[in-house]
Amino acid sequence: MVDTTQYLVLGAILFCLGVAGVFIRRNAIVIFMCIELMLNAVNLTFIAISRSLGSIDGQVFVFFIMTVAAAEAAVGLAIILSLYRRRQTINVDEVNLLKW
Amino acid sequence: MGLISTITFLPLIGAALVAIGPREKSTTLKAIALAVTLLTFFISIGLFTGFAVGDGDFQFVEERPWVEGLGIKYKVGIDGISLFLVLLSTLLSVVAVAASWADIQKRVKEFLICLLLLETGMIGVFVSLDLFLFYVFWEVMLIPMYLLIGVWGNPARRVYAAVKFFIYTMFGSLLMLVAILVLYFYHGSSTGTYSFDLISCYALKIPLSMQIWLFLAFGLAFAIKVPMFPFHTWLPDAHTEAPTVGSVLLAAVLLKMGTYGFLRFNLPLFPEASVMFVPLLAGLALVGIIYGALVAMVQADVKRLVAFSSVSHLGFVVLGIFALNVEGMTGAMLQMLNHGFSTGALFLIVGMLYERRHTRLIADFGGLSKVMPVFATFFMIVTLSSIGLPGLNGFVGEFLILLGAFRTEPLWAVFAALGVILAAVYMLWMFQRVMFGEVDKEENRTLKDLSLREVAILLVMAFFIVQFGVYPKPYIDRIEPSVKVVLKRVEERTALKDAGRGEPIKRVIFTQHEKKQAVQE
Amino acid sequence: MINYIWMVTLFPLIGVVLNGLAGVKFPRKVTGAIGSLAILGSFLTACLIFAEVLRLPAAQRTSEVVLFTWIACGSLLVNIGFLVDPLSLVMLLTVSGVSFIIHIYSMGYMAEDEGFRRYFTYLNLFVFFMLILVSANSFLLMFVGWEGVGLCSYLLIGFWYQRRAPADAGKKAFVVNRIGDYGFLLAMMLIFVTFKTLDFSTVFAAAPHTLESGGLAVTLITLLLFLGACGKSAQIPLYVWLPDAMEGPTPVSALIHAATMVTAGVYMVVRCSVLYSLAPLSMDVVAIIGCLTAIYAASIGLMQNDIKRVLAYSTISQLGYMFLACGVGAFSAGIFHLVTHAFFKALLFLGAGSVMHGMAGELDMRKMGALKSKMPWTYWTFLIGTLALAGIFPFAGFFSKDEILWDVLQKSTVLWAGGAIGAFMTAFYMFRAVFMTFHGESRVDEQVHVHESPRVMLIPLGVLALLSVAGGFIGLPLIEGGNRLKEFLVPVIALAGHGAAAQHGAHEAGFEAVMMVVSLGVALAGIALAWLMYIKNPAVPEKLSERLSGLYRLIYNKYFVDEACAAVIVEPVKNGSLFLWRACDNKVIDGAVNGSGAVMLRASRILQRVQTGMVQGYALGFVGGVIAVLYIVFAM
Amino acid sequence: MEQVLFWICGVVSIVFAVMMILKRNPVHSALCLIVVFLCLAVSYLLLGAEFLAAVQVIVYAGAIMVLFLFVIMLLNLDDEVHSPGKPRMALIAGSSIGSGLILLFLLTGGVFKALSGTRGAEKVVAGNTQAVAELLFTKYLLPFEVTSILLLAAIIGAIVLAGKKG
Repeated sequence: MVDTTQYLVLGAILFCLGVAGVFIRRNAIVIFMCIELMLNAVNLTFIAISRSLGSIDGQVFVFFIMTVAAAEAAVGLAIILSLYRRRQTINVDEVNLLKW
Repeated sequence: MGLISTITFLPLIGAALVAIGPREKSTTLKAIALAVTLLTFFISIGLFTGFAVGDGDFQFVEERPWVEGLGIKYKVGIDGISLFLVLLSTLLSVVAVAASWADIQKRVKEFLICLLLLETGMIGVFVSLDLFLFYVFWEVMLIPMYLLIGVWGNPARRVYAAVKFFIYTMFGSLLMLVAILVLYFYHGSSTGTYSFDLISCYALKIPLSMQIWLFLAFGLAFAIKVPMFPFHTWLPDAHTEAPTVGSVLLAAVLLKMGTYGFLRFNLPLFPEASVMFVPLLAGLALVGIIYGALVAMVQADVKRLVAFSSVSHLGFVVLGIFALNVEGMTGAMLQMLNHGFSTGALFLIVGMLYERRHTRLIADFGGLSKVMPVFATFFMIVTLSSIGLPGLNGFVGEFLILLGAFRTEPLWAVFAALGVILAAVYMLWMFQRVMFGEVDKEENRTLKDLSLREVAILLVMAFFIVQFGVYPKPYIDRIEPSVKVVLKRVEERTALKDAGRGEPIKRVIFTQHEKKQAVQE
Repeated sequence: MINYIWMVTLFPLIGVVLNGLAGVKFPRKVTGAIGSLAILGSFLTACLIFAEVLRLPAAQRTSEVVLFTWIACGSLLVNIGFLVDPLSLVMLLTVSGVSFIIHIYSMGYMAEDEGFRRYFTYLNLFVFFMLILVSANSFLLMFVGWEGVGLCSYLLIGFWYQRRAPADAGKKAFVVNRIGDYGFLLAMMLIFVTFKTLDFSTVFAAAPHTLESGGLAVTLITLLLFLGACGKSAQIPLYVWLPDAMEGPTPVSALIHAATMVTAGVYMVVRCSVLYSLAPLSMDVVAIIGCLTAIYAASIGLMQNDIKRVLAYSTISQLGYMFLACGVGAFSAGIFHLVTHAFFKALLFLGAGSVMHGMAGELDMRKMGALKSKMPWTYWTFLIGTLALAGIFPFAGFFSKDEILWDVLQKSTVLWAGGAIGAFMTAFYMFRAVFMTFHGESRVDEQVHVHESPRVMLIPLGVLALLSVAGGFIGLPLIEGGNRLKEFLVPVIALAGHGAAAQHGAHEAGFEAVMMVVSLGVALAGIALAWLMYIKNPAVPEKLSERLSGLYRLIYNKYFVDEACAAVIVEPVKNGSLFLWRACDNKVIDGAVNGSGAVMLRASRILQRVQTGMVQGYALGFVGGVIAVLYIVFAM
Repeated sequence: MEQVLFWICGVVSIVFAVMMILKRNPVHSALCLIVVFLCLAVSYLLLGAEFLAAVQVIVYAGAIMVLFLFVIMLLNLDDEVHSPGKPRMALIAGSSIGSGLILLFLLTGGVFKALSGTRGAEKVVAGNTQAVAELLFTKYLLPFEVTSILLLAAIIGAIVLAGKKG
């Protein structure tokens, strides 16, 4: 029987990789993917703990997280699309209009 | 709806009327504004006639609960001190509307609304007997003045001046708000009921340490408004950049709120602290007198010169107040009114010059008294009144102040009287450079003399200037009882001896038998 | 009739109102008439009151007429009222009489001046204030007249305001007067603190037992009052404005700077004789300053070439004599000299005016000469005036000046010597002026068509000449009852009785007669010297001036007083206030205010740098925040 | 058996996650991410959440990643050139990740300590989907409805943002 800590560690590692990806990569879409990765890492921890607690609530939460992730992905990609259409680039560094 | 409430809120209704009125027909708007201010003035004369002369306490008091929960009441009333200030505000509002007839072209509607709001604010400050209500009106009065300077001022540095004026006053009044709240909570804790009512606050026994801080907080707000020496730099800017009407009202009424505040709040509420701070404030007043006069001497801009002269005149008023005797304080009250008329008239005159020549630099003028003789006579009368020539209004107030100051501390009077000489120097020097000498500049040759409207305005001011100088008795009889009430309240709890004579606090001078008395005390 | 005293002051006021407001359309004649009639009205009323007072016995001659309360505040009660007593009556008569004559004169003198209406309004206003000053019943009301008179002298000196010099002179006069009034103001406050009132009657009645004689209070009061008097009557420290005041029209100089306004200081000192006699120190100060001024002003007068400047300095010198008299306690002698001086000095000024009128505005004596034949009437009246001023026997000047010198001799021979030197110099420079203008060869350049003045100007000269001659007889020395003026003034001056040096013993009379001859001799010597230098051989003055060129230049430039006072007072005050404004107001206070604004700005600019625009930078912030929170929550 | 499967999925998902970050070409990153999602789906199965595993595969791997690929293709992005000027950022990122990892390890330890006492019996619940559905439509009915509105909003938002600009 695989105990929960291992799953938690796996989730943590994935989450940190997601965070690293967000910082390192320039491309907006890849950053977006890393965020999806982070979300999944969280799902993993949710399910691991829900199993260890023996209640289904965790899984329902994961379900909701997935819907949110889907919505977020849709809107995010739409934003990236319009960003590209306006600025012809999705390199995060060049999108710094809010700079002082 | 008592007499005072009608006077206070009539201009507000007037402002609403003007707001509804047609935007393009500016003359109808001005007519409405003039009608409203005239009506307010005539009603306020009712105050004067109905005033019981000998009684020093508050009259025409109206009290209605406003916010029971917090103990805030809508309480208004006047006594000898605020009676004439209310009359001054109503009268000068009429003069202001009349003077701005030709002067203001753009956004006339908003201008008139600001003016009427300002009038409500002014009267409200003088009549409110509830600390919270007082603070509300104090802030209400600030905004229209800011707009007057900021929008209709002359385009050069009006925004700077308006912002400076606003921040200066706001800074002071915030401290005052804190002090009001401290007073409120102390009132609550010591008497059980939480209330902002001024009269009940008078009865409070505040420990000296707290009194000092409260006195300083209130004092700072009023010192900025007066303006006293270190806090006066906003005045020249505000005056030079404000439109004529703006600086008339600013000089004639708004400056008096500071000195009125000292008389209404600082002295009665914190007597021990007041007595303690007398040397400091008298010192600042003296510095203000001499400094104001000296700096006025070297100004190249007429309005700035008059502004600094106001600093000097109001230094006299503060000196009068803090002489802490009947003559000094009555003289201070009179001088407030005199200053209102003489400096108000001076600004009107400078405004008329500005309307014709669009410049305020003394160097641009010269030999005007040949070109505009009627203007010259009015300008001469007003200059002499602001110098304090006996027979005109400046002298009575100034002499009483000097007398009061001399009784308390002879040295004060010696320095303050220097201000009288300096006043003559800078006013006459300015008068000579503007009016005398030959007409060397081409534009000065074709200036047209005063129009009928302008003559009417200046006639009103000149009438009061002369009337105050020749027969000030009706004013003194109404002011003195209230001043005595304030003085008695200060005397009860401080080392000062009997109220009437207001003997000098420290030492008695000169006469043998009075020396013997000093030894006994 | 006494309680119509306020009519005396009301007439000029009516004149002012009529001429000033309604007079715009009146022709010149009417304006002049209104002005003169107003003064005539007050003069006649004064005479009626004078006659009525004369009938009263000596004791009840002082009475007070109160109109209404002016200021009633705290323990200060001042009401508008008039004091009718011998002293104020003498002054009323002199002021209204002389000013009436001068009004007539100026109808001719100012005939073609375009400011005619304005001139008469100001003149009437001046007489109004002067009459208030003279007949006031309290110090404060006198102060009203005091400053009012200062105002009118400012207006009249600067009458021709187009030109820069009169405007400056007017301003200078007003400011210097204001400095004097500063002293008066402080004295009033001191009096009020001591006596709780400002009314003359109560103050003078209470003075002897309230103030200890010679004490600090009374000395200070009297010295401050004297400072006020110096300001008004142009004594040593504050005389600088009078010579410049000659910029005004000549009748103005005659009225204000000879007859009336400048004497206000003497009147005030005499009115407060009670206080002064309580303060011996102040009396000495008054005497010394009077004597010094007499000599100093006479010395400057020696070298002046402008006829009006000569008369101006002689006025200062004569005022010095009056103060000298008051200083030694001979108040009535001071008043007597004041009255006679009013007559002959007004005469001299009007004479100079008619010379100017005839010479088309020429004032410099070096461009005159031998006008005797062309302007006989002016010459003879001018000569009478000069004789009176120099103090030659039958004329008024002799009696009044001699009485002063005699009373001074009682007190101290040093002061008498000063007075005598002054008299010598007066005689010298007055006759120098007469010889240079009327005698010798004519230095008048051709195109100036010299003509005698019109009759309307000559009649006043005649009347004044008559007064200069007859004026002396109201104060005849030696003969019993001769000095009617002194008896008349006794009730007012008697209050200060024990101070005055009036012990006329029998054997004294002979000594006094000798002294009269001595002073006459001094005056004649002065005339002889002047005749020697300017008629016999005119070359002498040039030779003299080369040899003593240093002294000559010093005196000629009026001891450089004007330049000195400009450098010592005016410049430092101007630079000081410039510095005050620039450094203190702009830099310090405004600097602090704007500085706080700037600090706010700089602080916000630093914070701005956080907005880098890098999205990932913000993300980094988030993560950092999360880590910190987690750390705190769990690890702590 | 379960242990082995877990280790395989864990290693594969970490390797592919790292490859996703380091890959230049966004398409390759997307593919790596899909592999990671599949491994996760397997782990969900291991944890007994069959329904979620299925949903994971369908929603994430199927829909979202396809959407990503679609957008990448649409914008035909070239490889991301290693931007020269950003060594500083990489440095900060590296250090922060390091510290982040350490911290997280601490936290998971801490969290687990709090939870360790509650190891309930790991009963394999038959009919996982029924249980999830039953819970979903009773206790969590309101969040369920809210998410439907959320999705609606997302759809409209996407259309508006990415719609044909006029």
